[in-house]
Amino acid sequence: MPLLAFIPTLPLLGFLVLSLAGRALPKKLIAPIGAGTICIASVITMLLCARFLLTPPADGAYTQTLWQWFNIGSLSVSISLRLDALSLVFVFIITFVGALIHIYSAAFMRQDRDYARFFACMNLFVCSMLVLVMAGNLVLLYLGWEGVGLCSYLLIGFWYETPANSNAANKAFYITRIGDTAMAIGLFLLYKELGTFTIPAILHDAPQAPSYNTLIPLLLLAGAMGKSAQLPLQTWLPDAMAGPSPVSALIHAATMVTAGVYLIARMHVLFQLSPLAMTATAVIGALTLFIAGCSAMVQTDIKRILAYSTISQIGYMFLALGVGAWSAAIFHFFTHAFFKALLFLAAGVVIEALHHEHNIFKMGGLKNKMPVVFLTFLAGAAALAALPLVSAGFYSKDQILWYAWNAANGNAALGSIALAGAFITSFYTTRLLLVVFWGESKTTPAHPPGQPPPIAYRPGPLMTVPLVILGILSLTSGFIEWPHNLLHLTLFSHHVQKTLPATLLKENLPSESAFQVITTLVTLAGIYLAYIVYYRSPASILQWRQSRRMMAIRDFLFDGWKFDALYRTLFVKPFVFITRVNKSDISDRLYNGIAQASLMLNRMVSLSQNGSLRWYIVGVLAGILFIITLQLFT
Amino acid sequence: MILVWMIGILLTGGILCWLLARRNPIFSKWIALLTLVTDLIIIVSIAATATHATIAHDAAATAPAANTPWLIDYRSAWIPSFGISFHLAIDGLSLVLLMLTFFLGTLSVLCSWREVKEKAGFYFFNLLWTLAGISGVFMAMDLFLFYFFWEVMLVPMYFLIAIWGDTNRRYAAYKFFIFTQTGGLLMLLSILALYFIHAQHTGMYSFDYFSLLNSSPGPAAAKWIMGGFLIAFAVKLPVVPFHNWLPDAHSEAPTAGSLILAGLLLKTGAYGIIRFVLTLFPQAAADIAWWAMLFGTIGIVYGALLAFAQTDLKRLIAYTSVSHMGFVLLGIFAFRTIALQGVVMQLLTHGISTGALFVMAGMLKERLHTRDIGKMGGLWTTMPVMGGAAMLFTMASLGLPLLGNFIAEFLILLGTFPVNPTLTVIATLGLILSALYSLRMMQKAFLGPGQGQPPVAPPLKDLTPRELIIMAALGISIIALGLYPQPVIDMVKMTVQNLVTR
Amino acid sequence: MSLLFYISSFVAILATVMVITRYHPIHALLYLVVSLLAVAMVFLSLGAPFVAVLEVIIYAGAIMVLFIFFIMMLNLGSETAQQEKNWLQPRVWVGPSLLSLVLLGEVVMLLLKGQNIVIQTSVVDARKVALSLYGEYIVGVELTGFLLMAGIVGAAHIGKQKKRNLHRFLQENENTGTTIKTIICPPSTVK
Amino acid sequence: MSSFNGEIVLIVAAILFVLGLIGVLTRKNIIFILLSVEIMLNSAGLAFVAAGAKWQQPDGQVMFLFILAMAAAEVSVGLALVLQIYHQHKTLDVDGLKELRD
Repeated sequence: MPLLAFIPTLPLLGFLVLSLAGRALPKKLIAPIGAGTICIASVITMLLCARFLLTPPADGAYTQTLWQWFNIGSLSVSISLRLDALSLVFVFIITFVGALIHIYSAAFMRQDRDYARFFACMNLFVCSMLVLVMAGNLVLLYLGWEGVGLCSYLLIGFWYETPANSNAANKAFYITRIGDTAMAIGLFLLYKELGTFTIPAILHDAPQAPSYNTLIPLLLLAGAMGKSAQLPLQTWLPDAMAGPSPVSALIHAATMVTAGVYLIARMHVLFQLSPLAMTATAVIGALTLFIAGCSAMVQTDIKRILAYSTISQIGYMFLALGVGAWSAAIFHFFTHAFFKALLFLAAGVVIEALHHEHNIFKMGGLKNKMPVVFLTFLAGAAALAALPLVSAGFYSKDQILWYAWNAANGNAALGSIALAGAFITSFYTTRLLLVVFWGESKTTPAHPPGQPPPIAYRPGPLMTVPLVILGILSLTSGFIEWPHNLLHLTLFSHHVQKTLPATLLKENLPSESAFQVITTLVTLAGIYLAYIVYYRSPASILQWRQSRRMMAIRDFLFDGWKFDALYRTLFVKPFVFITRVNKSDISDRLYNGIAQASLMLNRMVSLSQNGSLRWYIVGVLAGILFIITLQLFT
Repeated sequence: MILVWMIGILLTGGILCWLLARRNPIFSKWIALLTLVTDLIIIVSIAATATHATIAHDAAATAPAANTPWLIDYRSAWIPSFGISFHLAIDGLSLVLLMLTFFLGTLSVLCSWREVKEKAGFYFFNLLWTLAGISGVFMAMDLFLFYFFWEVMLVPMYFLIAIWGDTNRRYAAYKFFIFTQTGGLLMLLSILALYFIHAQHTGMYSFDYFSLLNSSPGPAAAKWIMGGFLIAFAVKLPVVPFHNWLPDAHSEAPTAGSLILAGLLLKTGAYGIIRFVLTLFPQAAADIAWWAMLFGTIGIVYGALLAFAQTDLKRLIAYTSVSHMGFVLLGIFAFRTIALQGVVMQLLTHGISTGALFVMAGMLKERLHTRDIGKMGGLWTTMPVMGGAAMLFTMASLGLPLLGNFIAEFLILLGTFPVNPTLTVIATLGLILSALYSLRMMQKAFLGPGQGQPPVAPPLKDLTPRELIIMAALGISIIALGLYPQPVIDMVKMTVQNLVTR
Repeated sequence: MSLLFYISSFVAILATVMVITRYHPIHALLYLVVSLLAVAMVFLSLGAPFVAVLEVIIYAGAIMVLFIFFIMMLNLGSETAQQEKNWLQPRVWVGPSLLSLVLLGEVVMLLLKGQNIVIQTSVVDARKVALSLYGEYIVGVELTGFLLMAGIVGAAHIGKQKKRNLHRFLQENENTGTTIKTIICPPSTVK
Repeated sequence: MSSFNGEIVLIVAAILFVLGLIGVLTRKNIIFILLSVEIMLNSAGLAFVAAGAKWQQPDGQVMFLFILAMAAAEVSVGLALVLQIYHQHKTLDVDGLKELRD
């Protein structure tokens, strides 16, 4: 399939043009280049999609080998692309959502000084992400994996002049690098066992190589945890919100952070061989979704709320992967990409309109002032809270809840955590919505006279159209996959199961309908509670919220369960201490010591040369005496 | 004969530079540039035409005739009564390193174009003679000749540091000289011991590499003799307990000096280990392999820790070299094809990427008159092109895929892993540390609020065309190596295979 | 003859002890002459009349006279003696003397360890010495001639200088006190 | 013609030598040091002559002649030097003349 190579090459071309000649190009040309390449790539993807769906390839995948990367004896790695059902979903999301976000950014970032640099990085990101999901072997996948890390670093630190931003960028890079290193070790181990990096070969050979079949998936899982901000490597994502909002939408919500999900789904055979790795994935997902959800409940920064929510939603995906609900996880990724990107983009408009105000409690009353934003945000929030039947989020999350409880690997504990997570999700989503859009206005979307108005004040079609498209998709994209008891329409899982195995269920299942009712009730309960607390806000609850114990819990949750502080004392401080202490290289002392010793010897010897004639003669005499004494006594 | 020419051109070029600089210092620059470009063209044409089929040399008697990795061989008697011959030969490994030598050599002339203002003639003389010594080291197949070139590259380098260096240059130059000279003398002892033992066994007094290859001193003697070689090369490489000369020498040397030190001089150590230690004493080398790998790993971690703590930009980069060279040691003593291919790649890519960082540090020093990264910051705003280049090479140094360093480190670790998983895992953790120091450097120097400019100063100029050429050449080559390393791999294939089968 | 040897040895030793203990230079010198004459007697008793004569003529005669002239020229009189007296405190001489005596003891022990050497004296006359001197030792004689020549020229040269004449380093040192450093290390290297 | 114990001669020479040494070591006045050096040279000569007498060969005496010549040269140069030193430093104290230091 020669078309395949065009998909990542086009963004790469955009990157090259923009990075090499970006400063010389007029501003009008930058956005068409930056966004245009992605749009063309997206169109190509659509064509490929159509073709794939209409006439599926014989072996389930399109492949294209570009050139031999390196070849040493038995190790042969080529730059080869591979597109099967799983990567098709990812490629579609990356190019489609990516194109929408690029279009949005064309307007959103117009006033920035480094317009060209922004698009260059974004294009590079899309290219790396596409390479990551289309890679035919794990080395190429690793290339994309690190490439997206680099772009994430560059874009988080896009406004690098604020030290906090570049610190956040560094933190993101460091923490994901820890995961990446684990993954690299996993790759070495894999190569040692199987002698190949080609993905189909690995999936085919893995069951025949019994040794280390737990360690390898665990190491890969560690890599996925770093990239997808899962416990315990989740702390970088909230800080990553320092980047521009489109970056958060594209990289830190829709695509890059789900790379871990992709990796696990891609390597599903390895994971299936090891019950321990599966359980670990599920447990990590469950814990993450709960912990991050709790933190999201108390955040005040609009983007941090969404960041914690992203961590939590990816936790759902991990949970699904862990219990073996492969297609449910991918489906949740699919819907999540739409509604979370939407939420971030809408939040970007809000922040921009309110002069870079991030605190939701200083917003409020935006319902009537920004109707388009409000409506689309509402659609996104509904999907995030998994409002039954009308939102896409419901269809995907409901599946995960069901499988968490009832899949062969699932159990009641995982299921109930997931259920609690659903309650928490709907609670914080409603809280966000109510505080930002209802209530009285605390900051007016106005601009100081004499300056050009912020773009977001009256978002033009370039910004609203992507919002609207995403909003519609947030509501409707779930309809391609229905719960079995309601309507037997399983387009998505049918497609994905060309690559991934079907989910195994337990025997003696409870009624699925009853389960859905419970889920719905829990979701509604969360919404209602938030409505009481943040809209009605009766005095008793206000008082209760002010109590010291609640404040302590709130602070604890606010700081993300104090993980940052923990890591700071456990790792950062000792490391910095060691390096500070040893700054001037302790081993240098050894050599300086040798030098000083010889210098001292020199001084001592030259002390004897004091110019006194008689002293010299005594020296000679002593020497003679010594020799004669030797003569005498030997 | 072409090999002799290459060295001869450098040597005469150096003398011409010195002589003609009295007329006009401009001559010396152009002569130096011309000399190196000529050599670069020669070596590239050799690489383009040389295939393993066209071997016609008289070493066939000693080296296996078929399947030999040797490309060109030149031998003439020098001091026949002592068995010393003027014997030069290159195989794929030498060829690759020679290309690196002349490439970086050309760039080093370019980057000292404006920097050197006084005694330009003598400066370029020293530069060219160092390069001649280095290229001689990569070609010499007679141990006496090898030692000769080893010293030839050392002394001019000493002058480069001691005369054109920074404030603390004398200390650095002495330290450099004493460390490397100590190693060199131990190597001389070993060479002589090998020479006499060989003579005892065969009755033939010869310093020739190929005849010594077949001599086998007893295991105990081999261990000691190898120790002498190994220490000399370990100091050059540098391996951790012997690395102390490096940060001082690198940070005090002029830009071109740092470029040559990091890019080429360190490679002679690795080359020596591959060419001599591994082949002359295969058994003894295998015996100490575990320890050598341990020291390599220590080097990776220790260098990275030190690099993180530095505030002097050039010192920081120097310590990253220590860390990167640890990978080389680790890979060499794994005795695996993949790892050794990685080592060769690492030699090339480290030369390019670290060299580029040093050049960049030199450019910053020229503009800001400081090497303290605490006094920099926000330079990306004023110098976006340099910022982009810096980002590229920083990423190269932390081993980002797509760039050559990744291929190198990946292959080394992949090849080492089956041999020694524990150490490999620790070395892989070094990758995290490399991210730590690299990004810290980037952040302090180029990101953050601008504070690097002295209060009363003209605005900082971005890269000049000359500097842009340097950076572009380095950048293109590092990306090319990352995307398509196969030519290099093919070139050194035979050498590596011979090593592994030995 | 052996009695002569013992007596003259005794005299020589005694006179030498007196030499090193005198305060007045002239006294010491005269004792030294006595010692040298006694040694000349010893030579005679050992059957070496030629060197005995030379000892008297050159050593006790020429060299000692040179000393006496010298002392007289410098006018070293009773002041010097007083000064010597002040200098020669027991704490100055006891240590070195003991060390030297230990050396003597060891040498004597070494000498006594060997088997008895009996010297049969027979006169080796000047003729024999002369034949040997101008035969096998002719090169040595030539060299000695050079030495004496150099000694004469050196003494004449050194002794001739009447005015202050310092080495240029010392001269600079006297003038400025600090310039010595600048001469040893060129100014460019001084930090 | 008589014979006597060789050791005695050598012991006498040794005693004279040590006495000279003591003189060199204990005296501060250069004149005395030069005198003591003469004693030491003389005692060495004595040992040579004794050895010559033992073998009844002239070599010992030849050696003594050389020593004599050397002593003469030494004294002449030495005294000239002392003269200059005395002129410049107005002292004959060796401890006052420590410019031979590094």
